[in-house]
Amino acid sequence: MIDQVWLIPAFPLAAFLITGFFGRRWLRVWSGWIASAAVGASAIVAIGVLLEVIGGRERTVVALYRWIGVGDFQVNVAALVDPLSAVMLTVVTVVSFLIFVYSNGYMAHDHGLPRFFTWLSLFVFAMLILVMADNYLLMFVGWEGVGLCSYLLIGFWFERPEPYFAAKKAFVMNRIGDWGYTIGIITTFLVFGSMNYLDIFRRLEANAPSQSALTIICLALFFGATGKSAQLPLYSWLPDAMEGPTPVSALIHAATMVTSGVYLVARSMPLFAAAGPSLAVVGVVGAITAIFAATVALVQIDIKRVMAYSTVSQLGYMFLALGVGAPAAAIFHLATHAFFKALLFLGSGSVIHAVDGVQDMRRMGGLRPKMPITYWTMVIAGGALAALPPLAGFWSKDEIVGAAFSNGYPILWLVGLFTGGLTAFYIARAIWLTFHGQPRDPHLFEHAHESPRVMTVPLLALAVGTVLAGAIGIPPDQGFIHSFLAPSVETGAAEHVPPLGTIVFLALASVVASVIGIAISLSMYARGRPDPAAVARASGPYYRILVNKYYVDELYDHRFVDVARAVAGASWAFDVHIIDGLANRVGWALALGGAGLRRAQTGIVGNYALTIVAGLLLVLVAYGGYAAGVFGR
Amino acid sequence: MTFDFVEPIVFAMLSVGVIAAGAAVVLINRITAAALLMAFTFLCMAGMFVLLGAETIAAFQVLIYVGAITVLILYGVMFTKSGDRPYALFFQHQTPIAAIFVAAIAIPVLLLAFSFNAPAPPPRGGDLPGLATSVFTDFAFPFEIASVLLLAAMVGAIVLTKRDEAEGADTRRRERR
Amino acid sequence: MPIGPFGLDPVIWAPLRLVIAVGLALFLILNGALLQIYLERKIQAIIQDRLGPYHVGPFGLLQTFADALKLIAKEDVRPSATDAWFFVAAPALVFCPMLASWLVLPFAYDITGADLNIGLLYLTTLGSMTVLGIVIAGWASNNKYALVGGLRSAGQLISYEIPQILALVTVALVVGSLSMRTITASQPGPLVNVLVLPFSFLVYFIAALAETNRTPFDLPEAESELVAGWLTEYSGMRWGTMLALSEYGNVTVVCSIIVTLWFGGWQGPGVDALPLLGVVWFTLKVYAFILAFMWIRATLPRLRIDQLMSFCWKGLIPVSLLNILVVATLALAFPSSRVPIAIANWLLVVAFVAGIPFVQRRRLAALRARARATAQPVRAAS
Amino acid sequence: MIPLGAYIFVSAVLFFIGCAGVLVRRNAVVILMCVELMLNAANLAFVAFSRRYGAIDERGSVFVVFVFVIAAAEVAVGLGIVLSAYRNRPVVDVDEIHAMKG
Repeated sequence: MIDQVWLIPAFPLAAFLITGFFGRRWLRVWSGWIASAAVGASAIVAIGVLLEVIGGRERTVVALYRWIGVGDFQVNVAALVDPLSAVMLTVVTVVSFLIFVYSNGYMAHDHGLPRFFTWLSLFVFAMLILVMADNYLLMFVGWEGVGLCSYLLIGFWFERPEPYFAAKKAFVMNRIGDWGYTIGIITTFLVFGSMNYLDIFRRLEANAPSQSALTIICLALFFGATGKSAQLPLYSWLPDAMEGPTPVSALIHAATMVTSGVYLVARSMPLFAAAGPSLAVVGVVGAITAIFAATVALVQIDIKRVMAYSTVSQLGYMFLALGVGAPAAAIFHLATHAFFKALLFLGSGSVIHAVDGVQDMRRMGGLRPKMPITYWTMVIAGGALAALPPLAGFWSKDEIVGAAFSNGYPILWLVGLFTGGLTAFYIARAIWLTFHGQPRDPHLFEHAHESPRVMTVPLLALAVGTVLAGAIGIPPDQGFIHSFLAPSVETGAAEHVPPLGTIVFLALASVVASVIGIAISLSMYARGRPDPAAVARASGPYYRILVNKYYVDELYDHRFVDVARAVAGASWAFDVHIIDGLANRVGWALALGGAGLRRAQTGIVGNYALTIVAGLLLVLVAYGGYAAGVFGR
Repeated sequence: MTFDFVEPIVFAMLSVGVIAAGAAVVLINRITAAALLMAFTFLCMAGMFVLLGAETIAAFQVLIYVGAITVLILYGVMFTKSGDRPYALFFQHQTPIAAIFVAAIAIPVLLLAFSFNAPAPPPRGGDLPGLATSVFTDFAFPFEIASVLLLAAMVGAIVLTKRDEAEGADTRRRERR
Repeated sequence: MPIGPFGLDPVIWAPLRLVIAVGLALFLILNGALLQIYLERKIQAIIQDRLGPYHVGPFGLLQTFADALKLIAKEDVRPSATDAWFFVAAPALVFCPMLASWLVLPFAYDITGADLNIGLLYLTTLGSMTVLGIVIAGWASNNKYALVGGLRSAGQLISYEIPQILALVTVALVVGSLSMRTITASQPGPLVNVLVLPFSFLVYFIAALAETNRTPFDLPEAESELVAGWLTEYSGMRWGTMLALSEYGNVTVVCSIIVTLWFGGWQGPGVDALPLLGVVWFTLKVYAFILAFMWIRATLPRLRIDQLMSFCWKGLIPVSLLNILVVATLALAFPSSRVPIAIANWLLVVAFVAGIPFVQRRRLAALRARARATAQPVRAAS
Repeated sequence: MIPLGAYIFVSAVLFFIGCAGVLVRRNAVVILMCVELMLNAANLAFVAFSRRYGAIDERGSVFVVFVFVIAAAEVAVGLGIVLSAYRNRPVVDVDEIHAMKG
């Protein structure tokens, strides 16, 4: 199956072409099913590939053709199939397939359905290219492709201004990150003379370049990763991206695209490991982002924004894991998170679908009897997010927090623990506000209904995944996923496994943190002790800061955007007066010269012929001079 | 008995033919005669190719230059009227300069021409297989380009010489409807 | 001592071969013209239910001799306004290439002037040179009918050269050689090339009719409707050389090419035992085609000049290009390609023959539509 | 065996005859003819070098084939231009056709 690995992106590409060319006119609703079938086929192939990799073919490079061959600059279009990419391929295709199926129900009444599936298929294709690439340049193709599709899909409802601005913001933020990525791969090529991962790692072992060069590479690549994975300081596009259709949020902004930064760092792990301080930077940035986003999520009232900040926070966890030297844990969390966060998003989508597009949690409430499947699946996913055992999220997140402790980062461990409590608080709050209590908007409540089966079946499938996905990581630090991923993300320094007592203590600590978070949340919102409004009033300025998301957007507006405007204005003036002026002068001089030279154009063919012969004479004289050695040899 | 003396004699006759007929093309005033003499130059040139052992090229030379280009030029001669204008406009003023230029190039080149020497080639069959192999392997791409060039020239020649009458008649018919 | 063909020493045989071939060629040209003119008259007479020449000699056999004598005895008239040099040179320009073509025709086993390895190319080349003489003749006559006739004729010859060469290319593709001897040898016994490439033969045959100015393509010398084209001002032996010798010589050359390329050349029963029998077989086959040419002349009406040109450019050239494409593709695709090529070529013949009525019907419909379009306004005006 | 230099000499002479013709003659058709002479001179040089130096294949002669193509295209287009210019104004003398004046 591995040799046919190119089939995996080929199916979505075919779906993209078919729905793109024939969707609007002929296929209409069918384009959704065609795209779903294509991604389903990809998922089957991907599972086959994964099984074969498990079966022992650890690392295979499947070269398709040479893309660029200029001197030393050789780039192939080739797939690197190893445990890391096999896991990613499987997660991406399986989750995508479920979300595609779900979208058929969610988007059923949207007239842009063929366009939606066209972009969605293209997105899956680009994501698979990103994952499969065996070099940084091809990965960049997928990297840019997912960015483009993200832009197109956030702005899917471009008739309204908010999605349009959100799309623009996402694109610009991503471009800023891509700038870092570009610098990273150019420096990589300059330092290592190759863009191929395996070549780079081999040369890294053979003769390591200077520490500073490596640090520059790693920080630049990590800057790119922060753009794509919504870490500080480039996180602010992700919450706004919730303007897109909910399946898009689930697929792109929770399960797949945002994890590509994590994937990039995991893929480059040997580089980061060799570049000392950069790994610490990754960990610290991840931890700060995690707690930062979790605090903002505490007070959001839009259900999708809660999920968005939760995603940012969870991605922070993944970077934290990478930073403390537990890449396997990061990928493990990436996989489980893909399932439960997709489930949370799809569940909120189902709720939004039921209440006519309202996203404000204050207007919901009491929906539990009306939508039992959605409710129970969301409770499972919320439990996973809050890291309650035995759900998947528990195993993966606990391992990250534990790794921070046992690898010698106690402060990061405390941060992780505290964030875990916050996470439990806000997810319990969100589920309570949505499903319990009295219906706060009777009109909406009347109309609410359970979603059609095409939407609930994917929810159930994801719920099963959420429950079971943790199994691949049991027991902690020695589970299947760890030994499986080890050859891909081996950092050299063997992770030391803490004694059992420590493990149990760490797990207990994080469970206790989660339970405390849930308990506080429920007591506040179910019992009103203390009353949430009173708490908000009491905390005064802190609450306002949180509601306004730390004023980050305003800061960006005032500091960066204004500066950019000023620079642009200056450039414009420079362009008009200096550049254009110069061009005009040159043109004027040329016109003057042309007026003089026009006399040479007699229009008589014979004169022209004579000129040619004179030129021949000139060449002959020059050649004679050269032959005689006048000009030197 | 050897026939070695035949080749120089044939070569001498052919070169005299080439040079004399070529000069006559330039000097003679009757254009039809010039065209015919040009054909004669080409024929003598084909003879030289045969002497060099390049029969295929010689055949192409006759086929294309005598069979096609000369006929085409004769068509051109017959469709245009060459006026016997005794006076020249300013064009003729360049003749002395042209003579000086051409002489300045020609004399060194002609003096150098005899300096070329090459070993006698090994005897071998005609040039057909070698030519065909080269054209269809190493030079396949230029060959395709040349075919495109010919097509473009054909279309261009037709467009250039096509009268507008057919078009006019067409529009007239349409107007009548 | 090496033994050549017929048990002769090669040193003797080489010049002897040339002498035999040239002798045969001259004999066939000179007598061939006389014989063909006689045959032409007799056959047309038979088809048109007349008697034809019968006064001079038995069955009028000596009629052409008498005509030739008359031509030779005629005064050499050259109109005063003609271009003296060109007027004289033109018949030679037409005659010489024709004569030179005979050099490569294989009359029998090893009886050929020279076995060039570019034989087919050589024949094509010489065929194209005839045009020059015709244009010059038209120009030199200083007569507008002659000039227009010459230009038309040149246009016809140049146009029909293309399908002719394209048909030859397919044979070269199948045989893999341009040498006349190799082509003959590639058709052992009854397995002649026409079984493999019937469509190429058809195209070549039609183009050859035009190339030799035979009906239905005999516009250049359509005496009955036009003035005699580029021949208008010619008379006496000049005309005799141009028309009688060159034209009939060309017909013989073209028929020889057909015979060599598609009908096994000199091969026939008993040739192995007696090589010189090849000359007889060759001549018989060639005359069979000459008779076919005459038969066509007596049967078909003449085309108009625009029909003639559009038939070539819109009919023959596209189909012969298609033919080349098919043959070349099959030759590449199959290691032993004769059978698939034969099947494809026969299919092309069937399609071509069956397609003609459809094309004609569409043309007629278009003509009628045009007639209606021009007729309507008249009716409306009245 | 004719020395290579002799062929090159003939080729050069013909080339400069053609060159002079292009510069001196006025009739556009004659100028085309002279260009053909120059091309033919180049052909002779190509073939001579190819036959005398080429050990394996006919690389020089291949260029002659391309020159044939160029020559044919050039004559066709050149005559087309001459004829269309002639149709506008019945002159073929290139010194009277100077509408291209700058």
